Amino acid sequence: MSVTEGKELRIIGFLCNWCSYAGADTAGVGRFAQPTDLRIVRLPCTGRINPLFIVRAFMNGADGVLVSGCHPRDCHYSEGNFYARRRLETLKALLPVIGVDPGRFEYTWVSASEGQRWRSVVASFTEQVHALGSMPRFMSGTSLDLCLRPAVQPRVF
Amino acid sequence: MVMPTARYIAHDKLMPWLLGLAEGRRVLAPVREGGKTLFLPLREDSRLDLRGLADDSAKAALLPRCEPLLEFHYAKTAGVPSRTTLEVREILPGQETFLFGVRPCDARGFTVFDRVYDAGTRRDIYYCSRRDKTLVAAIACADPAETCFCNRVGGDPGGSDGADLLFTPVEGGFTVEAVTERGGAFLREQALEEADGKAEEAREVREAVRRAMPEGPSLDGAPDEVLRLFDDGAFWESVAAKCLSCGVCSYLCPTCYCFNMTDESNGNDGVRVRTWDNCMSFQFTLEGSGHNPRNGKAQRMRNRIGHKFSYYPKLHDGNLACVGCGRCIANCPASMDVRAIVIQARSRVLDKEEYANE
Amino acid sequence: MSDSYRSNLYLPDMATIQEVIEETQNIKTFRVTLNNPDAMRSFRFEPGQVGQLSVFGVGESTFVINSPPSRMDYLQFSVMRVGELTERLHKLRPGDQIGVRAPLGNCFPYKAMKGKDIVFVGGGIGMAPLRTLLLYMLDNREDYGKITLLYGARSPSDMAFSYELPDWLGRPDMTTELTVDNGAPGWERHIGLIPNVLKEMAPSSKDAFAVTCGPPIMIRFTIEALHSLGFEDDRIITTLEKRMKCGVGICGRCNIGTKYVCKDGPVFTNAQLRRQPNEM
Amino acid sequence: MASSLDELKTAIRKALPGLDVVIAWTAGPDALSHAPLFITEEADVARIEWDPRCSQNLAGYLPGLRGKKAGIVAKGCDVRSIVELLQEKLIDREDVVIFGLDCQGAVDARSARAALGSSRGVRDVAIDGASVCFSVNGEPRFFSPGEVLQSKCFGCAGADAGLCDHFAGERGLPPQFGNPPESTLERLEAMDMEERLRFWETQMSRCIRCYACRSACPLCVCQDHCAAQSREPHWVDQTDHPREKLMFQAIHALHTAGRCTECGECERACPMGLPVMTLKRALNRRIKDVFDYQAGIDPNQTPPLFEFREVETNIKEREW
Repeated sequence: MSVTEGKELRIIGFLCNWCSYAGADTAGVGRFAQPTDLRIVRLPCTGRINPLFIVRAFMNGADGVLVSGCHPRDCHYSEGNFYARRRLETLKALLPVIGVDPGRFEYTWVSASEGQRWRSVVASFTEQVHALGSMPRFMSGTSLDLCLRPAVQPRVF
Repeated sequence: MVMPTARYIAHDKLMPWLLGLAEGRRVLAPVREGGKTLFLPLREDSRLDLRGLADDSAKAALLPRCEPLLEFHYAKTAGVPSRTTLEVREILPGQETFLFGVRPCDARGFTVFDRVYDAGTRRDIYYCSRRDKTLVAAIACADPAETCFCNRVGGDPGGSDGADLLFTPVEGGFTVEAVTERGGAFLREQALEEADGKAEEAREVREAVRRAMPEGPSLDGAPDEVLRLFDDGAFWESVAAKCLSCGVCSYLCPTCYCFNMTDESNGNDGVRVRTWDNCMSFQFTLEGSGHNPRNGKAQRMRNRIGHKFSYYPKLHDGNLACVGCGRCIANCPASMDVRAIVIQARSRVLDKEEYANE
Repeated sequence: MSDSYRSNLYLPDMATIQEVIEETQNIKTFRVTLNNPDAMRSFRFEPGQVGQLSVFGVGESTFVINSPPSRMDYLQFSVMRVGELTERLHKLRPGDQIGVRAPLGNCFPYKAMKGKDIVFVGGGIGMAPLRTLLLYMLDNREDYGKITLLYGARSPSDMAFSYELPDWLGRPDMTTELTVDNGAPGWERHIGLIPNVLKEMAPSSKDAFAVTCGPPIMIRFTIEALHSLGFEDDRIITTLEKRMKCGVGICGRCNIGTKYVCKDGPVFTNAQLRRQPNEM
Repeated sequence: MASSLDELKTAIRKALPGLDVVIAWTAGPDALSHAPLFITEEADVARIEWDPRCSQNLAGYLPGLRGKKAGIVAKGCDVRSIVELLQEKLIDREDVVIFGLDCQGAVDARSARAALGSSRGVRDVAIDGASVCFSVNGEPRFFSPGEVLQSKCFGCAGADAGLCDHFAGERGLPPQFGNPPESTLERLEAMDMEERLRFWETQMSRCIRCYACRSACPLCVCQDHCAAQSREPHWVDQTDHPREKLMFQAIHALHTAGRCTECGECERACPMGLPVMTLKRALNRRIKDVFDYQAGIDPNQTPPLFEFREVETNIKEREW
C-alpha cells in the first residue's frame, strides 16, 4: 500500500454498529491489508450522526471523514440511513464553503459481510485524502494571541 | 508636576508618529476593516479611520473578549498510573499599549470599570495591570451622531475623563494635551511641535461640539424611579417586548463589564478563561438547580437598566454605568433605545404618583 | 476584608481531598486541606463564609464552608450533585487535587447573636451552612442561650450528617427535631413539611434569632411561619445561593438590586432582603 | 406608498379588537431603520410607518407570542418565514393574522449609512424602479439599489398575497433590480480551499460572539437553550478562536438547513458586518438542486430533512 508509506493522516470514520462496524471487523478477521490512517467511532446508526460531528472533526484537525452504514433498506432501525443520506448530502454543500475540500468527506454503505468492500472503501478513501494532503490549519491566535498560548492551546488545529 | 504645554501634530505626521510608537509597544487605533471601524493593532497597511465613533468600543484593550486567567496541566504520576499530578499557573498580561483614538465617552467608560475592578482592597490584577500599562489618548468629538447622548449622562464630547492625553481636531491636524501626569511624562518625550495659538482653536472646537450635541433631558438622577418601578411587571414586559435577548448592546457597550469564567481544555492541558458575558442572556443567572431568578427577558432588561441607571449609581456616588456613546442604539437589531426606556420609566413613575395623589 | 489578602483574586489555593463522606445518594461531603501548610495554618474564616471549589477543566462553584472555625483540621464542603461541576466533584477521591478560593463573602452575625436563643431551621442541603454555625455555637456553648434545631429532608435517606444526628438528638444542651416529607419504615420522628412542624414546635421568639436555609419555596413558608411565631425580620437570618462566577462582586450575575450575594452576602437578615428588590 | 399605509392602518384598526397584539413598524431611534411596534391600543395605529426602512423581519416574534391572537405586518420575504413557522407547527394559523404589503425593496441601514455618511437629516426614503431616493434635509439623494438595499431584494419573489389575511397595496410583480451585487458565495467560489479557510478565519476573528445572528433568526427556536452556550454537550468552547466562532456558524447553518428562507436577519443583525448568511445560501442551493425544495413557499409541505425517499432520484452515490 503506497499510501501508508508516507506520513499518516488523521481520518475519522463514523460507522454504524450493525453493518459497517461489523464489516470492518470482517475485514480485520479476514486479515485484509488496509491503510491505518482511519480512526473509527462506532455509533448505533448513521441516523445518529449529526452532520456537525463531521464539521467538528474537521475543525479539530481531521484530514478526512468517512461515514459508513447499512445499505439502504437494510437499516437495523428501518430508516435511519435514509435520513442520514439526506443530511450528509446537504452537508456536502457546507464543507467546501468553509474551506474543506469535498474529497475529504465521503459516505457509503458497507454490510457486515462485505469485508472486501470495506477494505477497498478504506483504501481508496485514504488514497484520496492523501492526494489532498493534510488539511490547512487555522493559524493560532489570529485574533487574540494571548488567549491560546502554544503550551495550552486547546485542540491544536 | 507641571503639565507640558499643548503640542500639535499635523494629519500627515500622525500615522508615521503612531507607527513609530508601535515599535516596542502595541498601538491600538480605530482601523477600517471589512466595512467596520474597529480598534485593532496598528500596522503599516492599516487604514486609520478617525471620522467618528468607532463601531466597537475600545474596552477590549483593558478587558479582552477572552483572556486566560490561569492554565493547568494534569500529568500521570510516574509509577502510579491511577494518580495524576496537577499544576496550575496564573497567566498575567504584560503588554505596553498605546490606545489611540477613543472618544471622550469611551475614555470615560474606563472610569466606570476602575470603580469596580480597582476598588481599594479588591484589585483585579488582570484589569489593573492592563490599565497601568495602557496610555489612553482620546480625541475630542467634532461631529456627534444622531445616537450620541454623552451630554445627557454627565459626559462631555470634549472631555478627558479616563484619558491620559486629549487630542482635539484643529485646522490641519490635532492639538495634543496631557491630562494625567503619566500623559504629561509621555508627551514630554515626544518630539511634537508646540501648539501655540492652536490650543485656543482647540478650546473653541470643544466648545462648538458641546453646542452641537443633540439635546434632550438628562438621564441621571433616575435611580429611585427605576427601583420604584421594580415590581411593575407590565412596564418591563412592554419595554422588553421587542428585545431579542442578543448581546449586541452589552458587547459594544464601553461600560458593560460583566464576565463569565469557564475552563476549556484539551486532554490534560487547559486554560481558565474569562470572557465577556451578557446580562440579557438566559444563561447569565441560570442556576445549577434549573432555577433562574431572571427567567424572562423583561426581568433581564429590568436588571440591565437597573444596573446602569440605579444600582451602579447608588454604589458609586451617582455615576451612571452609561456614557452615552449610543452604540447600543445604533446597532440594536430591534432598534431599542435605552434613552427612551429611562425617560419612559421616569414618566411612568410620575404618572403613577400623580394618580396616587389625586 | 476576606478578599484583600489575595494578590490575584482568581487564583485558587491548591488543596487535597482528605476524606469523602457519602451523605445521601446525591450529597457528598469533602474534607480538604490546603497544600501549603503555612496557608492552612494561617487560614481564618467566620461561620457562614463560602469558598469556590475548582475542578480544573470543569470550572468553579460556590459552597459554604460547613466545618466550624473552631475546628481547623480541615475545611469541609457538602456538595449536592446537580450539574456538571458537582457531578465531577462527586467522582473525586481522597488524594485528588482541587482548587479552593476561600473565604469569600460575609458571615452569620454570630457576635450579635451572643446571649440569645437560637432557632435553626434547615431543609435538605440547606443544613450545610447551618452546621458551621451550630457547631461553632456548641463549641462556645456558654455564649448562647437555648439552641433549637429543626432539620427536614425529603425522606430519611436524604438526611445528610446522619452520623451526627444521634449526638444532636441526645445532647442535653440543645433541642433537636427531625422531619421528612415522606416517611419510611423505622422512621419515628416527624413526617410533615418543615414550616408546619416549626409551627407545632412553636419555639419562643423572645430574645431569639432564627437562622434558616433550604430550597427557595421552603424558605418562603418558613419565614411566614417564623413571622407567625413573632420573629421580627431583623431576627430572621438566611443564607442565599445564586449563580456565581467571580466570588468577589465584579462579574455581575448574583446581584439583588445593589447587593452582590457573593460579596455582600450570602448571609442576609430578612429585613435586609426586604429593602432590596424582590428578585429571588 | 401612502395609500398602502392608509389601507394597512384601516385593516389593522378593524382587526385589532379581535387580537391581543399587532406587530408593525414605527419610526425608530435611527432614521435609516424603522423599529418594531407592538400595538395593543387603537391609538398606536397612527404611529405605524411603512416605507423601505421597514427592514426587520417581524416573524421571529411570533413563536414567543404563541397562545395569543397576534396580527403581523409582513413583507413578501417575511411571509416566507411565517410559512416556515406554520409548517413546523411553531405557530398556529388560526391565531395569526397576516397583514401583507407590497414591498418595493428594503434598505440595508448599514450600507445606507456608509453611502450617506450619516443618518442625520434623513426624512424619507422612496424606491422608484432603478433608483433609491433618500430625502436628506429636504434634498433628494439618489443611489442605485445595489448600493443601499438588502441583498435579498435582488432575488425577490414578491409577496404571495394568497397567504395573507389582508393585503395592502398593489398585487403586482415583484421589483426587478437587475444585476445583484457580487455575493460572498460567489467570491468564495473563486478561491481555492485554503483561501476560503483564511477568508473565514479573518472574518470570524471580528466576531464578538453576541449571537445576534441567532437571536434575530426567526427560525432559531431553541434560543435560551442554544448549543452555543451549552457545556454539555460542549459543541463550542468559549475561547476567542475564529475556529470556534465558525463552528457556531456551521451549527446555525445546519440547524436551519432546509428551513432558512434567506430573510437576511442574521446578517442585518450582525454588528460586525459578517457575511454569515453565506453558509445558509450554500445549503439552500444544494437543497434546491437535490430535493427540489425551497423553504417558506407552501405551508403544507414538509421540510426536506424531516422526510426521505427510498429512491432519491437526484442523489448520485459514489461507486467504490
